[in-house]
Amino acid sequence: MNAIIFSAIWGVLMMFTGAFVQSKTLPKYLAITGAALLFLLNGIELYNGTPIFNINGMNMLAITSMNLTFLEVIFAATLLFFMLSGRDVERVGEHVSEYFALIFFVLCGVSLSSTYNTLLLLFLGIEIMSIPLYVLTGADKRNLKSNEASLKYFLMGAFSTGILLMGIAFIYGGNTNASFYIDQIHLGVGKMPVMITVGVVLLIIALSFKVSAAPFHFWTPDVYDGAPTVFTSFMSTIVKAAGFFAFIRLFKTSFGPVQGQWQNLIVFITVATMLIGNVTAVFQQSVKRMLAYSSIAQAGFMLLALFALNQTADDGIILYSAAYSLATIGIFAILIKMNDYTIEGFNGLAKQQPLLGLVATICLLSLTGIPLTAGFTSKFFMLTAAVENGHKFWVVIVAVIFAAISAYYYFRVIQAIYFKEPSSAEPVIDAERVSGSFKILLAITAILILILGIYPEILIGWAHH
Amino acid sequence: MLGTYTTFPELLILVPMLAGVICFFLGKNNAAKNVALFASIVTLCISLASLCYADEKFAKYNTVSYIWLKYIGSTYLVGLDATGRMLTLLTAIGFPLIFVATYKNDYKNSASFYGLMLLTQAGLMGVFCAMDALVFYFYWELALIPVYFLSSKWGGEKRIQATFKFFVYTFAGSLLMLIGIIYVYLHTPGRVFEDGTTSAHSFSINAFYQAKLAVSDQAWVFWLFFVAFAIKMPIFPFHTWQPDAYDQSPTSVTMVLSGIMVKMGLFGVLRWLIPIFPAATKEYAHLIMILSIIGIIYASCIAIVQDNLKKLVAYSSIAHIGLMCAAIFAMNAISVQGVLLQMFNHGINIIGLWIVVDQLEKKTGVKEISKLGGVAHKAPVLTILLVIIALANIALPLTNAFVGEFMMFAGVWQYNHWYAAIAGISIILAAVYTLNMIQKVFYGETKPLTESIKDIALHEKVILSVIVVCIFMMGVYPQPMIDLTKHAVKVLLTINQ
Amino acid sequence: MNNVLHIVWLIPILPLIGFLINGLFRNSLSKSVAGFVGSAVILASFALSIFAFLQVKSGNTHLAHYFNLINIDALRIGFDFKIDQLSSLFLLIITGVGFLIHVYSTSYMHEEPSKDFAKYFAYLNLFVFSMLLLVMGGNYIIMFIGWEGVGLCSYLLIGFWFKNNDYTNAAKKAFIMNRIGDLGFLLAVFWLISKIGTVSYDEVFSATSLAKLSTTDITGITLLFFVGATGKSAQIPLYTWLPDAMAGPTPVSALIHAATMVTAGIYMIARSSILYSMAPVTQCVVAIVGLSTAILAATIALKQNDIKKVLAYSTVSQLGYMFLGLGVGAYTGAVFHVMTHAFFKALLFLGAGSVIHAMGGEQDMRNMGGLKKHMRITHLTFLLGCIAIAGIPPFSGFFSKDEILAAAFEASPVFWVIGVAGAMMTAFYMFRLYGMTFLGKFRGTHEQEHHLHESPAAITFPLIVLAILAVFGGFVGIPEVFVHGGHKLAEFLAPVFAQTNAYVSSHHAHEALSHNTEYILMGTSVLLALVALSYAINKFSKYQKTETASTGLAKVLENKWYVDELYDAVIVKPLRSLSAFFNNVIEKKGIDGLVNGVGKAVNYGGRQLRWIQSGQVGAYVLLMVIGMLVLFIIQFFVKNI
Amino acid sequence: MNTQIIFILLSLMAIGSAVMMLASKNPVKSILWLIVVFFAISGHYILLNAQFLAVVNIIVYAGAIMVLFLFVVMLMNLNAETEPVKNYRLQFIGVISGGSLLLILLTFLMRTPVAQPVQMKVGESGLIGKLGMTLFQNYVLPFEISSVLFLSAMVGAVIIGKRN
Amino acid sequence: MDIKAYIALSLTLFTTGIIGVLVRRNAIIVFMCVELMLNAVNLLLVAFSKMHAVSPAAKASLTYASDAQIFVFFIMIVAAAEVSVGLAIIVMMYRNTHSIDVNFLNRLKN
Repeated sequence: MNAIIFSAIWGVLMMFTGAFVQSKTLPKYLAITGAALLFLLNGIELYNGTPIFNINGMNMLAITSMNLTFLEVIFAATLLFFMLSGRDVERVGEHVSEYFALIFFVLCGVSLSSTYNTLLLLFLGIEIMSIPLYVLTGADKRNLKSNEASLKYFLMGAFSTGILLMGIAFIYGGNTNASFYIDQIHLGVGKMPVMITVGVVLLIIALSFKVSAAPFHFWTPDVYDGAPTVFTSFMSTIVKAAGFFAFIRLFKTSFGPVQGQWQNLIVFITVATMLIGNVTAVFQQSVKRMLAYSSIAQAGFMLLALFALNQTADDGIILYSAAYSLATIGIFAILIKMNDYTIEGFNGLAKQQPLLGLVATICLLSLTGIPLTAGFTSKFFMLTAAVENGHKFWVVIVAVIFAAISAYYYFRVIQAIYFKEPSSAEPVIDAERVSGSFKILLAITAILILILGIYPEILIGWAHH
Repeated sequence: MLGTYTTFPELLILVPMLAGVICFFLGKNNAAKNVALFASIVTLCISLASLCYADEKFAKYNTVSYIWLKYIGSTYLVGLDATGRMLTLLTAIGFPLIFVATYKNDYKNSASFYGLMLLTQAGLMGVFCAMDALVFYFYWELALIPVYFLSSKWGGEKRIQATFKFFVYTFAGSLLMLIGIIYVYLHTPGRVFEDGTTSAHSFSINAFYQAKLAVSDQAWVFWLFFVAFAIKMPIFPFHTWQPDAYDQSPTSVTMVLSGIMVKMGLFGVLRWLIPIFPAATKEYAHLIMILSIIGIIYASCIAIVQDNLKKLVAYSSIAHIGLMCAAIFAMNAISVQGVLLQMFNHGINIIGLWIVVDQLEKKTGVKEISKLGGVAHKAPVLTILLVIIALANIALPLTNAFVGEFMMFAGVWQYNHWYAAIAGISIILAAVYTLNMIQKVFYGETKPLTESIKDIALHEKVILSVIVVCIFMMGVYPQPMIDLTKHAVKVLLTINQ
Repeated sequence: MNNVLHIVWLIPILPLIGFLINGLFRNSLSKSVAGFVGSAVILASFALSIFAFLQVKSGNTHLAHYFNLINIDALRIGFDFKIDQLSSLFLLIITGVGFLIHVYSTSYMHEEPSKDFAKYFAYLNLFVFSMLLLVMGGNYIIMFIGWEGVGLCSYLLIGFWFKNNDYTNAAKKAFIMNRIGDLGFLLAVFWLISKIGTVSYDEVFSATSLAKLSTTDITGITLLFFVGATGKSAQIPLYTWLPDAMAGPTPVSALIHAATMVTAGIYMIARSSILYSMAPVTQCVVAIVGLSTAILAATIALKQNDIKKVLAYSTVSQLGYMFLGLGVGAYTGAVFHVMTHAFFKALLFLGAGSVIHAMGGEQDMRNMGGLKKHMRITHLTFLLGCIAIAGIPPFSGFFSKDEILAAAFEASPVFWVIGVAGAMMTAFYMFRLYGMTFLGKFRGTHEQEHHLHESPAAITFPLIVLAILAVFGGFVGIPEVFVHGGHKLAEFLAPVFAQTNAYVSSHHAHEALSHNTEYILMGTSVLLALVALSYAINKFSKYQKTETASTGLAKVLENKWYVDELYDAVIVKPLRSLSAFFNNVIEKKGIDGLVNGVGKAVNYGGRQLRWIQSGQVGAYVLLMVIGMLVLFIIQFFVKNI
Repeated sequence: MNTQIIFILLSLMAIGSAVMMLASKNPVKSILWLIVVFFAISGHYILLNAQFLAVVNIIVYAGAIMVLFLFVVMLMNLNAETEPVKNYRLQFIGVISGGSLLLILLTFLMRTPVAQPVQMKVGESGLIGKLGMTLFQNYVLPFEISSVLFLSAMVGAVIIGKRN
Repeated sequence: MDIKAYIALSLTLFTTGIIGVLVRRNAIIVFMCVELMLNAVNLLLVAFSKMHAVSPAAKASLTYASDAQIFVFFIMIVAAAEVSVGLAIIVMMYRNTHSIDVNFLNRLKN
């Protein structure tokens, strides 16, 4: 709960900073402070078990160590994101502190959607996450691509909101407890009532949209591609992870007991997502767009948690969020500095910037799921969870086949970084854009990836706390 | 110190790993080279020392276990048993040989090169020592990644595609194995850790051996493991990555790949596959043997028409590995013992073969057999050593490979006469391609390319002579190696009863 | 001297030491030292062999176990030597003839550079080492080690002049054909191991082991062993390598391809005589193959013009006789023929070598003639060799060949008839050779004529020794009909074949040939040989070169029945095209195509799936709605994905 | 009986004007038709005795939101001609798939065997006092949280709307 | 009235909205169609609240049936916020391209 309040407060603070302070660099440091504060306060709550202000009226929030651990991961990622890419936020446009304010509002939404206990708060949380994102996507106002992405995102987001609400309505209608609390949904015995079934399908559709699962993923590549890269980084990691967490929490709490009745849909969505994400990513020339598709592909893997829906899956989704966020933020942080976003643009990176090349490689290896990186442990937990589920084993096989395919496009970048000569005379990265502290932070990112790859129980331990 | 602070398996893994990391930070060319050589020799000494502590009563020198991931029941459990000891020895011998043999090669950015090489060694050591499925999988991949970078960075013209093919092949295979590991894991009994925590299942090898898998489950989980191992070995029809990878990798990496890394697959079958899936092993032994035997003949035939020297060696290796695979699945005392022996011998021989091929390529700049000829006039020592190694490769008596192949064939014959008879044709085919190669490369009149070549230098002579001595020693008196691994065979066969 | 059997290991080790010295220091040794070392070690071995022979003769056989080659619970194979009558006899032949040929070589190879000279002696020593292992081994594995070892040395020596591609081709052919046989040998060993778990002679031939073998087993094992023998001893179908092997230096042909290595097959079957006796089917096969080889090779030899080729085919033919002997159960006779053949064939080869030496490398008999005047010792010894091989009493060849033919008659008169026909041809082509070479007028160039000379002592000495042996060697095996108890060799070898003979006599009623029959048989064969002989001398002492190409059967014979061409068409070419098919079609297009196809499919899929992402919101929403429809359909209509 | 007739009338009005909204080429007309829909829905609310929502619906949607739309449309000076050429095939597919979605949902939802009556015209739950109590007692948290939503919307509108 | 009638009505409106999104290319109209969808949901929620109001369990809680109507209230709040942002985006787009045709937007594809 600390997270909800303080992210809102900090958002307002940042908003006012924008109005009263002219400095362009101050907002960044303020934002870093804010993220650190959130990390700290949330950590305290996780450690002590009590918040500073109790706002949990009517028990509308579910404060568990797992939820807080997830938020802790989110805040850590945000902190890292601010530190790595804060300066690039400054370059997007002139409303720097407003951007940060919006990001804090998003974090408020994230906090809500990871601790909600009623469908109303889920809805509000998702909207609070989405609306600032529509804006951030269009933040680069003079860039037509950014405009376009923003409008597409907005229209389709609004559409999916309608579907989400329809789903909630049917759940409510079919729930003889007449409640929006997610733990009070009465499913009856045997087959679910038709209204709930319809509601469940609609919810799956709407939430799949939010986590960009096929066939509701269409907005993702365009929006991720069009949005200012620094916000893409934020959207594709932190926000997406939050979406997943919300998705899984809802279905585990409310519909877990009747998983058999909707698992087919998840199987379909999972497989389709993996297929489309991985296969389409293969042909991309732009690394940014490739990462957009890769985020779809990774979503497919995260969906396995929904497929499995057990304790291991819970651990897995936290790990996966951490691993995926770390790696993607790291690779985006480097991508932003690049002069050329195509794969050829990465040619010879290792030669000119060995550390950047190495970190990018570690991030990509982690995304591929190579052991010793966090990506592996998270994939491992997901697979274990899916096998443990005991049904439809073939999904797991499909998953690993696609994981192997994913190596194809991630390794194309690695090949460019290490094994190819620069394609043009000018440097791949302007040296002045790469500061010493940036390098140190990148190194820290890489080390974190490795630590999570070798000893993932740090995180899981918190969740089990 | 040993047993209290550290143990053999730990040392075997840590020494190359640390040295590898150190290498990355060494700028100067020769520094990294020398550190790598020194570290590999130290490792060899440790490995040799561990031979003296093979007895049961030295258990504490040979196993180590730390709690690692207690929620899921994985322990960092590494240990040396008979098979592991033999293969770590091979690894420990192989690397210094390779380093010395390629000592004159100057690699661009050699610090990274040697660092990666040592990491590969650490990975290989880990694979051979791992006693926990998850640890095994970690090292399995750890051995792969550095090789990928080594080959892609320092390889031939088409290195990127070739290595990537290799990588994706093995990566896909190992992912399937990962699922298999998970599946078996979920059927293992739970365990209690020293600090009182419990986990529902366990990754330790004993737990895996105890996992009670229904026969119907074994029938398909078996294949998940097998595909991974089959790709690594590789056996027909999973082999197509290999000739390209061998051809395109820098020679020292090819030596690692063909001499040591392919043993990972065989080792995996022996250590993990067969004991965990005894029923499936029995059921599919025929099928796998048939595959292997097709592979033997097939690869031998291709080797006959191969013009690329490196690919020829690659195909010959496929044929030999196929035989080993078939022999494992014959599952009798003679064949398995033969495999264990041959794993070591094949490693030594093929490293020797690559050294010669590398010399030829370096001296002439080509690897097409048809462009060479008459080398024997110009480089008699090279020729003699090559002929010896090549003949060892085709298992001439009194060379090391003979004993192994003899036992393997004898074992396969016990399993099925026809399999052995058909596989035996490879003995003839092997002679055909080997002698063809010798004839075309070394005999006849010299050609423009071979006109001005010189004989090999002293250190190469020494290295090759060491290999040749090994070949004869192991060929005339293989009993020590048999004694080393005898116990492992018994254990394996009892588990599989 | 009882200890000599305890140091028998020295017999093979000495040549090995010679090999190592000559091999390792070939760059620094002078020719005389190399030649001396090479010959001396063999001489020492020979001396030891004599002692060993004497020991054995006095009844001390010896089984030495040195260490275990393989020792696991399921299988124990020791590094064992077995010195008994059979092996000690072979020891004598190998080291004895071997020594003579070494001496001969010191002169014959003198023109080689000293490095190659030393290499040559190294190879030769290595060969003797391998051959000794072969015969001394106490089990089939040690025999096999030697078996492959001699194959290797033969390969190395045939291809000694490796610049010439034809030579190396011949070497390769020899090795590969041997390997085919070796496979048979190995399979037989595997069969033995799988049935009785041992390979040592004593254990295999023990009654308990033999009881474990069914008739099928024995037939199978013996047939496979025989396949091995056909490879090594150049029998149909694996004989074609031997004539080609004449590419090697002539002393090599004498030692390896006439006297010793090629008789390994006979040794092996004699060693396993009990198994063969228990397998009548195999015996029949052996006899027929042997006889056919004898005839086939003899017919080819009729029309060859290369002096060494004639001798080579004659070797094949004689080996055929030996197999005939083995096939009809005359093991002693076969071994006897091995011995006498070693003498006269080595003599003939060395003689031929002397001729070639004198002719400056010329091997074509059409360019020779009239050498009688120039090379007296060579001529005389050669003539003796010819008579011996033709089977004219009382030369050695007569006794051994006659013993085989007699046994063949016992088995079937048809065998005898064909055998005698072969013997006739033998007499004919040998004297054709003799006539063309030594009689008549010299047909070579002037330079050659000028160059003609008798060879030095190092060459003539072995010739003389061998000639003596060729003439008198037969007297160790005088048949019963002439002298009662005259067959000393049979007596000596009796312990080796005791078990076999006991088995045979207990299973087949055995009726000895009457003396009269035997006389008639002998007389007939000798008479026919004489006829052929005199016809040949008559015809070829006045031989003139003609340019007309031969036709009909003669052409077929000149081309060796086109067997090489047949093999080429039936085996070599199909194998190559099969390999090419594997390489180009299955590997590249099939498997690799499939693998790359997966990659391409993914790539193609990526390219196509991209188009779904049309960039238009309307299309996206439409697809989403369709997706919703699909989900509802799955939910309501599909039970289980 | 009365209730049913009113229900049917209101429903027809709602659906009819919704379709008209779709069909109108002129955006201004579409907006007007949409306002009619909102009025019809408010009518439904009244029928259901949800008076508060009925009023809010008119004020917020018809009053505020639609006027905003209208402003924008007028600002852009859009008229019928600005609608580009239609792709009939795509539209057809759209209508078909939307229709099938409706069909499939209705088929299954109408299968419920038991009739579940809806309380018409009576009941306190929709009255403003009741709702006010609920909102400020039980729903304080979401109410406060929604301020964040508005804040972010405001900030967003500022960022996007402000000319550089 | 039976709840089925409301479901049918609401779904029809909802689907009309969807079809509108599918067939219209004017961004503003598309957005309006989304609003229509939201209204359909609102109507359904109110109907459900009144349905639950008569169920036996309703008497247990005072706020029982009000929940859904509060939800509708929040939906309106969100809709208002969305509209403000949405229209701002559309206007921005129009300022840059002088078009509000959604299919005109295809710089980002594949």
